[in-house]
Amino acid sequence: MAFISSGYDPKEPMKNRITDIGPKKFDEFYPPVIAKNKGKWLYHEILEPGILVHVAEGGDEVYTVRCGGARIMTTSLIREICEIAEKHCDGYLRFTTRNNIEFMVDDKSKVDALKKDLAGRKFAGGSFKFPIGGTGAGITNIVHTQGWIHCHTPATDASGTVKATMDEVFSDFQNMRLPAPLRISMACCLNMCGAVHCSDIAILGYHRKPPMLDHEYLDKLCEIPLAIAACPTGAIKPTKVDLPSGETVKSVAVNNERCMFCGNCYTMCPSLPLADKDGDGIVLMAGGKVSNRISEPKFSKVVVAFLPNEVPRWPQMTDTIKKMIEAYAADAKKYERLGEWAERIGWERFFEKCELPFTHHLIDDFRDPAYYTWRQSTQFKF
Amino acid sequence: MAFISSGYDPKEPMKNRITDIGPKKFDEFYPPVIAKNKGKWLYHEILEPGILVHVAEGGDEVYTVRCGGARIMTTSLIREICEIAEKHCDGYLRFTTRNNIEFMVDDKSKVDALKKDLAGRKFAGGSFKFPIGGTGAGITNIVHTQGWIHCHTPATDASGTVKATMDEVFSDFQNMRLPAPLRISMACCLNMCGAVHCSDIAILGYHRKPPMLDHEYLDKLCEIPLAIAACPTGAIKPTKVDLPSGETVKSVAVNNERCMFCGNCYTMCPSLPLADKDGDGIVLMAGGKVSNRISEPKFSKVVVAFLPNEVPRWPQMTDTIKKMIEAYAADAKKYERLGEWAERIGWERFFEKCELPFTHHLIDDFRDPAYYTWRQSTQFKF
Amino acid sequence: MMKHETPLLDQLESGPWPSFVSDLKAEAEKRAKNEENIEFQIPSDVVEDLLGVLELSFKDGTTHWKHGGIVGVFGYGGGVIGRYCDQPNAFPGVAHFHTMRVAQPGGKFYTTKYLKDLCDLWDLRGSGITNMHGSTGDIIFLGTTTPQLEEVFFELTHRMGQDLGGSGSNLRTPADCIGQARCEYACYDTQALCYDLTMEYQDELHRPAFPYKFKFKFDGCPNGCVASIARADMSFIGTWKDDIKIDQEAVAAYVGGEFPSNAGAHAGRDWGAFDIQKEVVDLCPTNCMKYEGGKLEINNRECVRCMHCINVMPRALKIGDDKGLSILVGAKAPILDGAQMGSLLVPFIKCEEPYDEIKEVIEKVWDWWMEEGKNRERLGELIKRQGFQKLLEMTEIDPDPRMVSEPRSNPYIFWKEEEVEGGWDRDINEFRKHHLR
Amino acid sequence: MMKHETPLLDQLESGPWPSFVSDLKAEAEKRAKNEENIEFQIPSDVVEDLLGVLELSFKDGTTHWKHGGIVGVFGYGGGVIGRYCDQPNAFPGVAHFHTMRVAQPGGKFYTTKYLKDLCDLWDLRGSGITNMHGSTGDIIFLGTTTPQLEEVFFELTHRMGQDLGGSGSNLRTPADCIGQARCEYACYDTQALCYDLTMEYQDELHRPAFPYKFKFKFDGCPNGCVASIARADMSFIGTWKDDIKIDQEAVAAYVGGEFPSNAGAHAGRDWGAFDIQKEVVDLCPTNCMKYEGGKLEINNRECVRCMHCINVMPRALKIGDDKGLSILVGAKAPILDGAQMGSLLVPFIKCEEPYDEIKEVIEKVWDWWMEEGKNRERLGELIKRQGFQKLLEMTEIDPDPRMVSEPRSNPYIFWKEEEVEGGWDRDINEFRKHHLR
Repeated sequence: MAFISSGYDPKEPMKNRITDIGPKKFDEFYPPVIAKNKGKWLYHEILEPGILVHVAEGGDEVYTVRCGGARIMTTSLIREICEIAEKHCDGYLRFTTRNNIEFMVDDKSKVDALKKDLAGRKFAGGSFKFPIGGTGAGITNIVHTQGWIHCHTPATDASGTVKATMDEVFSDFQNMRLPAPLRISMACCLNMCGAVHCSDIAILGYHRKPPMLDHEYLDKLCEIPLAIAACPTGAIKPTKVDLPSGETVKSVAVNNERCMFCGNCYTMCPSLPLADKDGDGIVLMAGGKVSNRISEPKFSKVVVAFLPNEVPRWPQMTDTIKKMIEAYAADAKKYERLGEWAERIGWERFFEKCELPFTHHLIDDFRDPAYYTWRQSTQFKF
Repeated sequence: MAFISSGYDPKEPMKNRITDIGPKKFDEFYPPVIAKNKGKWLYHEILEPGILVHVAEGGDEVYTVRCGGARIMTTSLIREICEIAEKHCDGYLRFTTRNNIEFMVDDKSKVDALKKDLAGRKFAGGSFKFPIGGTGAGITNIVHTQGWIHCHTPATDASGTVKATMDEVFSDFQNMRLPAPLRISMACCLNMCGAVHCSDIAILGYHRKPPMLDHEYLDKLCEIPLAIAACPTGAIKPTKVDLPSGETVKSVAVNNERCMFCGNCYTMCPSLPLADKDGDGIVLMAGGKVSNRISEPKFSKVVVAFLPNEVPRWPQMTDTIKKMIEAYAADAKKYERLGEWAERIGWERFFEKCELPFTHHLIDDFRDPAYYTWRQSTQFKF
Repeated sequence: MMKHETPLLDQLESGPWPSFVSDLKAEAEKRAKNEENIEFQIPSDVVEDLLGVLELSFKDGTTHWKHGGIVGVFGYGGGVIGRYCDQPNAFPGVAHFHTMRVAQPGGKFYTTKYLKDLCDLWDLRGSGITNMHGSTGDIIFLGTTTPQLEEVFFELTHRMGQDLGGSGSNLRTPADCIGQARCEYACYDTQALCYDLTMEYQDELHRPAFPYKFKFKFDGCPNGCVASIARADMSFIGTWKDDIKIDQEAVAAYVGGEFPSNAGAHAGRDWGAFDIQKEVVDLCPTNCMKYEGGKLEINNRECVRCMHCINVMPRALKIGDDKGLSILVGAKAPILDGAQMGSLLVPFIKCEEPYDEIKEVIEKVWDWWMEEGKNRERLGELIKRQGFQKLLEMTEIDPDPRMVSEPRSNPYIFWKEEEVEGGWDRDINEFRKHHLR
Repeated sequence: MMKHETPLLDQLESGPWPSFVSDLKAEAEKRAKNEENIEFQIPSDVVEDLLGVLELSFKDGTTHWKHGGIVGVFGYGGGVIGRYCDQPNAFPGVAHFHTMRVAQPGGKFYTTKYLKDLCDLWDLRGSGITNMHGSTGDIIFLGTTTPQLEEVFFELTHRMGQDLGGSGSNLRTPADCIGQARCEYACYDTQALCYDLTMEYQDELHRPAFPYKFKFKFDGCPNGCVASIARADMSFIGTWKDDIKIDQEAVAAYVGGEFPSNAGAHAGRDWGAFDIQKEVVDLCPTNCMKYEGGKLEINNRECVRCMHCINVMPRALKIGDDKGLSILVGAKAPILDGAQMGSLLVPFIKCEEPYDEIKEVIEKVWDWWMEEGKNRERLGELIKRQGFQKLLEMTEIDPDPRMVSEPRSNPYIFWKEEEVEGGWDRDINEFRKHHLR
């Protein structure tokens, strides 16, 4: 293949250089009905799962069809989305914060054809390309990270766990039977690029083995003081190591007992890999939320300390998630988020109703604030 | 005065020595009606402020008259208490956890004479010796520490602040008009011998000046490593000091910026005194409770960062306490403890309704858990 | 005429609340007169000098007491707190002014005979001033001289069968609520357990072997009248496992206003007629109650035994029959690391003589704390430092969701090697075969 | 026929949810055929090798991607994340597989023209694989080689007027909710503020001068659809100061069942008829509502604007007119010191162009953080380390009880010398005159 220049001249990188122009300005991309009615919306309604209408002061309406999608997406699929948007939506569309695609039309009469078109499109393997749903008191798309597909620190895969989970809970993507919205999030290590720590249910990749020490290369590839400073528990110390070759090199020693497997050292130093087939797997968290509705935002809590990476579909993980959702759906009151439900019935009841074992791992032992999670009361349920 | 020997022989301390016999066994001191009905009580009732009746299964009753008292008490006063107990109660009495005296009779007919006797006894200065009250939804006696009368670390007096406060709130000792019981506690420094940290209202002595350094004597009177280790913030370091005499001595240096005036160093080393007329004074805390009733136990919160030691009656302190009580009495719902009220209305309203200024000192900045007291929500009141 | 003028203290004689100044002044006068011709073994002007030094503190805003120094009775590490005045020339009567802690009886019941014997002893050998009682619960003899310490101890033990209490880095004198002696809420005999443990652990009480102080407190029910949850390294709080007993007729009597609600505790204000729905059912923290058709129902499985409904209607509602106690650990005042309340370690344990199960928990906790606790580290601080899981491991108690108000929100689990398949030893060269540098 | 067998991944083609495996396989085939004769500037089997290496990870349970290394475009410190495969011989198509972050437009509205231009560019110069979108919000170009980075950037800026987003220790691409563009709850124009600040702080976005990453997120109301309170170092959350507007007729329509409650969000189950008392009034967190005689009343002074009532009856209740936003600071994911949510720094600020007041807060926060923040210390960690009071001091914002959920429960106040009468310098010899040793 021949190199095609964009016009960039590596010898004169500053020539004609354009920088700091930022993103495209938002209003260039507004569909006309949005541009016209911005700031004048009166109310909205979910007409059926995945279909919303917004009504403006002057009577204008915009109908939105929301579709799920994998956040990893090829240009072919984007082109197909564009084709649909051009056919039905005058060439406009948008994405939501949770990786859904939204097609908007300005008249109710246009909705049915759009719906039919979307629902009919499938991948070769049989899965929907554009499942409609993700609204109201149901489960919407999972926000997630890269996992094994593109990241150097994951303890599990992201796209795979998400696909397995969404297949399991698919009916709740297309339904609104739950007591309140239920947000599932996924992060493939505790860097939590996806900030899953405030989700109703969070899937988290976690390592359980301390880093291996690649002494031979460590001082060559890493800045040892940075690796040491990176450890939040102070478990890493400088040391000298005699290699089999007889050479003595600078390296580090790890106090394994103090390692909490965060991988922050590995982020600073590639000679400290943690990944391991047996050690790595899934932590499940539950009960977080970001909305200020009724109760204040809450962190998710660790409810399952470890599940193995059972590729390709993580059945224990999806079963456990399903169990939590069904217990919640059966027991929570209308409007009650999963975490609000757990707090109302008490976490002792949560474990009982979800049939989850309570293990010592679930008791906080991380620094001073751990104390505040212990029970300082005689109020509890037998 | 001649030395009167008890029989103890300092030359043979082990001779006839009796040790480890513990306290008197409780049941030696039970009044007959108590001994008979122990474990068989059916219910109780507060007949009027300070007067309780307990009714047992078989129909026996015990009437209790509760009186306030200073916890510092002379043998003369104890003898007077004994005289009363012998006259009315067959020689039995008890004290409560909060330094009240309880006189018990086994028949209703005996109550009036006892009441009259108690109410009629006054000190030369005019104060009651045995004020009746301290029950139900009112204010009972203040538990407190020693203060200037007997302690080496206080930042204020205990008996004086307590007397001033109880005089101010006396009507609520003899009344039951509050929404719930209100417990006031007093500790003269933050060692908190009185554990005032879970009281509806807490009076706390507090220093505000770092220790003086008595370099000349420090190494003679203290173990320097213990003094250094005693500092919770690591503000104390070893040093050497040249005295005016030309002598060089070992001593310590204090990083004043890191001192939180806890006095723990002084406890370990008398050459580091903190006490100061201007520096010392009162912190007021509010909203704590120990009962598990309705809500879980709560810590008190700092609501006034500092009030000076205005002897002999601490008028700003008693005014502020009174203001809090009146705001609480006017606004809280029946059964609501002061802290439950503050949480229901929001602390922003608490400061408004109690007319207390909110200063930066009241924002927690002590270690990691401070974070949990900041507002992580958009829920607040204007 | 008093030895020192006390214009500031004199202002504390007015007002309705019992004046300690008046009490002390009367005592000072009595000692000066000494009508009973007592051969005071310490200076007869001790009370006057105490008032004098206190007046000075009121004037200059600082204390005039110095550090204790080591005084005590032979063979005991606690029970006596040394105290010296920093102005001994001005106030020689209190130049030495030590405290003795006398172990109080359970429930603080007394006979006058006993109290008067104490008074006789203390008039002779001490200041005649006491605290009834100290913060931890002891009877406090406030102020005597060093030579009198052994004399007082000898008379206490020989004539009165009475021991000293705890101080310093040891078990402090255990304290209990009034319990079954006069309270219908008590779920166990606080005085019996308190006394049994006090006697069992006399050695721990008198001979410091601990990193720091240690307190037991015994609350008969979750109302917590001795505040054990806030104040005791180990709190024993009564509770029950089965159903609250309901007397529907008595409920009706409360609803009808025949019985005073809340045992009359709110009689000082007109709160309107008793409203069982608003005042009981709606305030239940778990909403486990119903009042319908004149009948009160409790879903006991969801009850957290907060005591509110029982407190409001003591004649209608009774604690259950399957009684025992919860053990909470680690409460302490703020210094040094911040205050802690007790954390629930044992949700439920039966309270039956000889209390072996309870003692097993205590001793395992102590073994751990004595092994691992740093100098002046309270149990609560050790639990924080080494973790609640370590506490479970050392006490061999199974984890239980009741021990937490919520599970951890951080995922920083310190896995142990034996919990992880394949262990932690791995071969970097083997790894590098599949993962090039 | 694919280059690598992917039996494990193939199992992710079934099931209803869109299969990324199917999508990638189709793309791989398309590139292999290349019917449009694109002169791919990176290996045409990139997608096949990506599937291959992912299959390997599924098999051996570990990732096969290495650390980034420093790649980027000239003059920018962010926007590109280097990525290399640790099995380059087996998967040469993805040996270099760098990510480029393309700054997304506000509200993530697009024209198809724009998206197709992106596709054309990425088909030619990259893998044809994207993330729509990355966790922070950017359009992610997933996988290209080093020589293509400047080419892509040049084409983005020259042909599309489009810049890269942020990465590394700098301002990350700010993200907003849909806001006033299509939401009746938005209290301010999230897109306008987001865009203005993004343009104002381009330098901070592209040229790392910060201790670590920094995120702005813009939520139009307390519902928090972009989760700013959990994810942004600085969250801008819309709110209002005056009364919720009530349309009593519309309330009646909800009560009568003419309007679907909660905008129809609960239509998937029969929850029974709408009960305004149970579903609205009783769930108000401050109990500031009343529904009596067919009229809904709100005691707005006690309202904390949680949005529940408005969410349930969007046609009857409207946010107030005196609109603005709250600023919260310090949110972050767990690593390193534990997760934080944003803490309220500015309870209310008007949101009006040119946003000078808001920028003043931002810049004071940054000045402090850049001065005092340690390497890789997020703002929230600095606030914890130096204290909220320090934050107030540095931003010159007055303390306000709204900033705390409760006042401190420890009395450990770090008084400053200038706050204490007489200062801290004292003369020990003067003290010793009144307090002997």
